[in-house]
Amino acid sequence: MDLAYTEEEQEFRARLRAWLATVLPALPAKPAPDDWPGRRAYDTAWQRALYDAGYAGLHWPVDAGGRGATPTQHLIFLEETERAGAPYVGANFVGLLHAGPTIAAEGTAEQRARWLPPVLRGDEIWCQGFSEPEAGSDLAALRTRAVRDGDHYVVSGSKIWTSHAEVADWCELLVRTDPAAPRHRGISWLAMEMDAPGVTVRPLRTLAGSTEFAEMFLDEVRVPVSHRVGAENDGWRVTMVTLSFERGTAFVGEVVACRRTLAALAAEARRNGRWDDPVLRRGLGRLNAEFRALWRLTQWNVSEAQRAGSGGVPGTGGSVFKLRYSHARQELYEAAAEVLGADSADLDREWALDRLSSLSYTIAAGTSQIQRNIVAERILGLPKGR
Amino acid sequence: MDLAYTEEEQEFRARLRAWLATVLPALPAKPAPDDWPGRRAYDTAWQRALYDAGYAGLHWPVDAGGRGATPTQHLIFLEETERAGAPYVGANFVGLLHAGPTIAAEGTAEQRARWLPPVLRGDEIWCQGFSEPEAGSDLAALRTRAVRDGDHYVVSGSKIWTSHAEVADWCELLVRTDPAAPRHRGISWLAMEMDAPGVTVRPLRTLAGSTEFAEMFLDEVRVPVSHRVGAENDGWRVTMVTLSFERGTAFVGEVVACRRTLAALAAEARRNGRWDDPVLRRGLGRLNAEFRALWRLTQWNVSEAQRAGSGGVPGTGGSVFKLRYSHARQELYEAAAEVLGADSADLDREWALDRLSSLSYTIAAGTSQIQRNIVAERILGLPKGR
Amino acid sequence: MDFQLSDDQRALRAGVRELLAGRFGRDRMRAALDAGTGVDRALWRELGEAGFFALRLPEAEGGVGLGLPEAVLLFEEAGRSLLPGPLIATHLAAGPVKGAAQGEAVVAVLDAGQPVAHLGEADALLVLGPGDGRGVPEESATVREAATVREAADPVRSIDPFTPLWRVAEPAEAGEPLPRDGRLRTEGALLAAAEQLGSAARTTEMAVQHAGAREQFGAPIGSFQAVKHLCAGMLVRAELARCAVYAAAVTADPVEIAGAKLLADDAAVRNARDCLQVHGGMGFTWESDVHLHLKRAWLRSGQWLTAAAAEEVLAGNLC
Amino acid sequence: MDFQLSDDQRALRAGVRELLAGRFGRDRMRAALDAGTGVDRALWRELGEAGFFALRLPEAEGGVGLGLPEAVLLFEEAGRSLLPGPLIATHLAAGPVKGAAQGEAVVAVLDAGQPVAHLGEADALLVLGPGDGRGVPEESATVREAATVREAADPVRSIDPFTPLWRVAEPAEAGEPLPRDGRLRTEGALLAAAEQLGSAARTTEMAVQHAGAREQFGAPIGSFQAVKHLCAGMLVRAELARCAVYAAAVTADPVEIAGAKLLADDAAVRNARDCLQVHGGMGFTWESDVHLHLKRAWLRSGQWLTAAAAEEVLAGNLC
Repeated sequence: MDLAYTEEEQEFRARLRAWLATVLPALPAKPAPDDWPGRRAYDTAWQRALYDAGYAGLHWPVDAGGRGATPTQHLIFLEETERAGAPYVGANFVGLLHAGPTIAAEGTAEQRARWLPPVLRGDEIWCQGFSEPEAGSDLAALRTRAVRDGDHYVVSGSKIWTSHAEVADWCELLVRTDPAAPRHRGISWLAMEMDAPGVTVRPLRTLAGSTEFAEMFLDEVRVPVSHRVGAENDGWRVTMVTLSFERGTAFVGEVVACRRTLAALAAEARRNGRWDDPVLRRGLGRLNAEFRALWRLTQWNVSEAQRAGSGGVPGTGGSVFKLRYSHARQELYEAAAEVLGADSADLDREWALDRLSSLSYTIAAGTSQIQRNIVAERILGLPKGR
Repeated sequence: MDLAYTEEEQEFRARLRAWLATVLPALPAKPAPDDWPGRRAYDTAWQRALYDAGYAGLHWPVDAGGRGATPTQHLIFLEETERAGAPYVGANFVGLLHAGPTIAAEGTAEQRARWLPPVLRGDEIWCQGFSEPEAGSDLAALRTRAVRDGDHYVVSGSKIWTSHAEVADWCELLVRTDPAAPRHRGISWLAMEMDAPGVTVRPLRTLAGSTEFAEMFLDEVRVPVSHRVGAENDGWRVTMVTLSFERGTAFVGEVVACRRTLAALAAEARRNGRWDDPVLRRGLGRLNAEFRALWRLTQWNVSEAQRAGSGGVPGTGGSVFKLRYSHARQELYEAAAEVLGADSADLDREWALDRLSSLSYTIAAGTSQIQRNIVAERILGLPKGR
Repeated sequence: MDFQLSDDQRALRAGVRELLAGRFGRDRMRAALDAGTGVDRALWRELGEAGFFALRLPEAEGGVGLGLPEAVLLFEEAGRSLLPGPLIATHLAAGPVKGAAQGEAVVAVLDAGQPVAHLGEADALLVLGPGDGRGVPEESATVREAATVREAADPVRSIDPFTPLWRVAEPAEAGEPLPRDGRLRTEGALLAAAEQLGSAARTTEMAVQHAGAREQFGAPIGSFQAVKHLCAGMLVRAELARCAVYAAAVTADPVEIAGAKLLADDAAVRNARDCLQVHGGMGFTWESDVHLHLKRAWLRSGQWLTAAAAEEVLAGNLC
Repeated sequence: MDFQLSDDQRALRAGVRELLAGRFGRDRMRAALDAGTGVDRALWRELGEAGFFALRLPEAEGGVGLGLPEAVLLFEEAGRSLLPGPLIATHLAAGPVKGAAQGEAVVAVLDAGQPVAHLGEADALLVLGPGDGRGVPEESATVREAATVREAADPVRSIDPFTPLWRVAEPAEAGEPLPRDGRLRTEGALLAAAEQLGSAARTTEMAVQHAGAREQFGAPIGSFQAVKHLCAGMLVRAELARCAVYAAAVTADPVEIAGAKLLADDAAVRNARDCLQVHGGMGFTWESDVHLHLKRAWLRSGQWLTAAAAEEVLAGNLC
C-alpha cells in the first residue's frame, strides 16, 4: 500500500503543472452553453494545445498515436487539469474516450490511419449513437436497422441522448444488421458521417432547461461498408470490449471537483451562519468522509489497473465506484440546497443547476438498479434471473 | 373525516377504564420470561377476568360466543388496556386472534362448540404450526406430511417459530395432504393436541438470548380426521381467509406503546443532557411525526373496516402499515441507543433488549421484501413476476 | 369515530378534480408552461367561483362555510394537477382582503428571508408575522399593497418554471393589521402539506403507470422487484402523509400540522425523485411532468414551515 | 503510487487468516461462546508469538518493526473471525506495558464515560487522556493496574456475549504516564475501524453464501433483485470502507482516520443488519453468527471515536 508517487510520476506532475500555468492564462473566455460552434472551437483548440504539448491521447497505446501513459499518469493528468481549472475534454469526449479506443483496438490499419490522428489533433469530433428511445437500460434491444445495399448499409431509426450531435463530424453507431439473430448477435458498429443525407438532429431539452443532448433521426442514411469496425454482427462484442476495460480513471476530475465544491459549501455556510447548525455541519463532515474515500477508491482502482498492465481491469469495479459516487454527488447538491436555504430556488446561484443535472447520475450510463445487478451477478456471483 | 368518538364509544371507553382501574391493582406480579407455566397461568387468568367482565372475544361474532364489537370498540379496547398497563394477550394470542376466528369462520357447529368456548374462557391455549425451516417467506412450500390412515392423519415433519408451544393445549397445523397437487392445493388445516405422542418441542434461542419461540418435531403424530377444519386440501384457503381479513387493529397496542417509549426517551435525554444535541433531538421529533401518523393510519384503517362491515378489509392495507411501522419501530430503538450512549451496551438498561427483539420486525409475519411485493402487486397492480 | 371521507367530502373532491381536469388538464398545463403563464386571471376567477378561496368563510360573509378538512381536499387536488399561483395566500386572505374570496384579487405571501412567489402578478401581499414555528408565538400578519413592495424587488430566475420568484428588501413600514387569530402560518403549512400530498400521490400513479407500460429486457419494468419496491415505498409514503394531513386538518393542532408538513414534504420530494428514477432517461427530459412535481415539492418544502422547524416543534411536544 | 497490497502484506494477511482459522475457527469460536470464555490466555500468548501485539515495536525492542498498514490487515482479520479480547489496547500497550508485546499481559482500555471491556480479565489498564477527537488535543494516556480499578467496578450485563463489560468510577488518582506521542486514541480508532471492515466484509460473504444456497419460491433467494441489491449495497459499503481504512493507515492522518472510522462503523453495522435481513428468521436465532457481528459492531461504533465526534473532525477539516 503505497500512496507516494514515484519520482517519475512526480516529474510528470511537475512538468504538467508548469505547462498548465503557462497556457491556461492565455485561454479565451468560455463560450455560452448553447453556443455549439463556439464550444466546438473552444474544446478542439484545447485538444490541439494538448496535442502540441505531447499530452494528446495520453492513455492511448503508442501504436495508435497515443503516449502509452500508465493509469497513474493518466490519473495525475486528470487531477491536475481539473485542479488548475483547465477545459474539460468536452466535445472530444467520445472520440478520445470511446470511439477512438474502439477503432484502436478493433479497426483495420486503414481505419486507424483515417480516424485516429484527427481525433488526437482535435480536427474531428465524434458523437455516440447507441441509446434509443425504446432501448434505455436494455441497450441490446436497439432497433435501428442497417440493410446491406451493395457496398453500403442503408440505416434507418432513431437515437437519443447524443451529446455534441450538432457539431460532430462522425458518429459511432450501433445498428441491427441481422434482425433474426439473438439480440446481442445481430448488431454492427459503424462510423457514420454526420453530414450524410438523411441525418436529422433535434435538440432534446432536459429538466435543467438546457439542450446538452440531442435526438438523432436516421432516414435511409447510406454508410459505406468500409466504415464498419469489426465483423458484421459482431458490434456488441466490439463495443463492449472497449466499455468493459477501463483503468479506473473515469471519474478522477469529478471527484476532485466534488471535493472543491464541498469546501466551498463549508465556506458559504460559515459566511451565512448555517455552519452553526450541527445537523448541517455534521452532514458536510460525513460527505467529506465520502469523497475522501471515493478518492482513495479511485487510487485503488487505478493501482489495480496499473498492476494488471495494458489489459486494464474489467469494468465491474467501476460499478462499485459509480454506485456510491452517483448517490454521494446527489447528496452533495442536496447539502448545497441546505446551505443555500431559500436561495436554493434561485437558478442563478451556484450549485442550483448542478443540483438539477445531478438527478441524472443515478440513471445515465447504467441506472443504479442495473449497476447493483452487475455488482451482485458479476462480482458476487449471485444467480442471474428475476 | 371524524376523529371524535360517538357517545356510545365514549361510554364503552369509560366503562372499560373504570373496570381496568378496579382489576389491575389486584393483579399478581408478572412471571419471569422463562417461567412458562407461570406465564400461562398469568395470561389465562387475565383472559378469564376478561371473560367474566364480558370483554372476551370482543371482536368475535356473537354466534361464535364473541361480543360482536365494532372495529372502533376493539381499537378502544386495545388502546385502553395498553395505556393502563394491562396484561398483553400473551399465551391467548393464537386462540383469540387466529385459530379461533378460523374455526369460527370455517368450522362445523360441533368444532365451534368444542374449541371456541375454552379459548374465550382462557381454559385452553393454542399455538401455531405454520412455518417450517425450509419454508420461511415461502409458506406454501411447507413439507410436513399428513397421510390418511382410517379416521386419522399420521403427521410427520417439523415446524419452527412456534410461540407458547411449551404450554399450549392445541396447535393449528398446516400439513401437506396431497404432495402431487400444486403447492397451494394440497394443504389441509388440522387441530393437533400438543400432548399427542410424537410431538417434541425444543426451545429455540433467539439472538436476544431468550426462548420465546420453539421448534416442534412431529413424528407420526395421529390426528383425528374430525380435527380437520375445512375440506381436505383446502387448508390454504381456510387459513388465508382468516389472515387476509383484518380490521386494522393488529398493532394498536404497539403504536400506543411506541409513543410512550418515545416520550420516555425524551425524558431520559433531558435527564442525561443529550437533549442538547440537535441531531438527536430533531431525530426524536421526526419519530414523533412518524408514530403520530401511524396512529392516524390505524384509525384510518379501522374506520375503513368499520364501514366495510362484518367482512373486514383485505389485509393488503395492513402491508402499508406494517412496512412503515416495523422500520419506524426499529428506528425508535436505534434512537434509544443514541439516547443511552455507552449505556446502550448494558442489557439491564431499559430498551436494550427491545432493540434486539426489534430486529425481527422486518422479518417476522412477512419480510419487508414480501410486503413490498404485496403492496406493489395487490394494491398498485404491478405485474407479478421476477 | 369515522376517519374516512364523508359523502359530501367525496363529492367535493370529485368536483374539484373534474374542474381542474377540464380547466387545467395536461394539455393546458403544458401550454401554460410553454407560454410562461403564472397566474391565469380567468382561471383564478373560476377557482373563486368554485369556492376555492371562500371555502372557509362563513356563509353569512359570502363564503361556503366549510372547514380545514374540506380545504385540505381542495389543495390536495391543486397539488396533483400542478395548479400554479399563490393559492394558499389568496385562500388565507379571503375575507380580510377585498376580492380574494371571489378570485378577483391575487394575494401573495411575504415571509421574511424567503423570496416572494408571484409578486409580479399579485395585487396584495400577506406579510407573515415573525413566529417561527419553534415555539415563538406567531405574531399577527399584516396586508400590504403588492405594487409598492414590487418597486424595491428583483426578479429571481426560479427553479420552478411555474413559480416566478422575487427577492424583496425587508419591509420597512408595517402594513394593515389582519383581523385573524395568528394561525396563518400553521394553516398555510397545513395547506402546503395538502398540496405536497396531492403531488406525492400523483407521482406514485405516474410511476406505476410507466412501470406497467415500459418494457425492457422483454418485460414491463414494473415486474422487476427493484422497480416494484420503489413504487411500493412511494405508496407507503403517500398514504402515511395522507393520514397525517387529514388528521391535522380535523384537529388543527399545531404539533399535528408540523408532523403533517414534515411527512408530506418528505413524501412529495422523495416520491418525485423515485418517480424520476422509475422513468429513467425519459424522466430527465423537459417533456416529462416529473420534474415539475419535484421542483414544486422542493419549493414548498422551504415554505411556511421547514423540516428543521417542524422537527423542533415535534420534539418540544415530547416533553 | 501503488495502492494495493504488497506481496509481503498479502503473505502477512494470509498467515493471520490461517492462524485464526486454525485456532479460532467457527467450532472453537462457538465453543468459546458457549463456555463464556472472554480472553483465552493460551490463545493470547499464541497471538503474541505471532506478533499480533509487537507488530509495530521496533525490532531492536523485540518487535516486528512493521507499521500501521500491516496492523490494519491483522485487525481486519480479527474482525472477520470475531476474535474476542482487548486486542487493540494490548497492541497499543506493547512496549510500555510489560508482557503486552508477548501476549503475557492482557491490557484493557479505560475511556472516561465508557464501560471497560474485559476488565475482569485484564492485568493492566490503558487510561486514555480526555482528548475528545473534536479538536481538543489528546492528552497523554496513563497506565494503571487493573486490580485496583476492578475493586470499585461493577459488572454490566453486556449486549455482546463476547465482550464482558464493567462500569467503573472515574479514576481518582493518576496512573503511570505512558511514553507515547498522544496518538493512542486515533490509532485505536483506526484499528477499531479495521476490525469493523473485517466484520463488514465477512457479513457480506455470509449474506452472499446464504442467498446463493437458500431456496424460496423455487429459486435461490439471491436470484431475486430485492436480495441481490441488498448484497450489492453491502459490498459497496465494505469496499469503500476498505479504501478509507487502508489509506488512513498509510497516511496516519487524524482526519482520514476519522473518515475511516465513520465509514467502517457504518459498513459494519449496516452490513450486519442487511445480512440478518437476508438470512430471514434463521438470522434471528442464537445459532447464527450474524448477531455476533452486529453486537460487536454496535459496541465498536461507540468506542475510540463516535460518529458525532468523527463528523465534527471531518467538518472542521473543511474550513
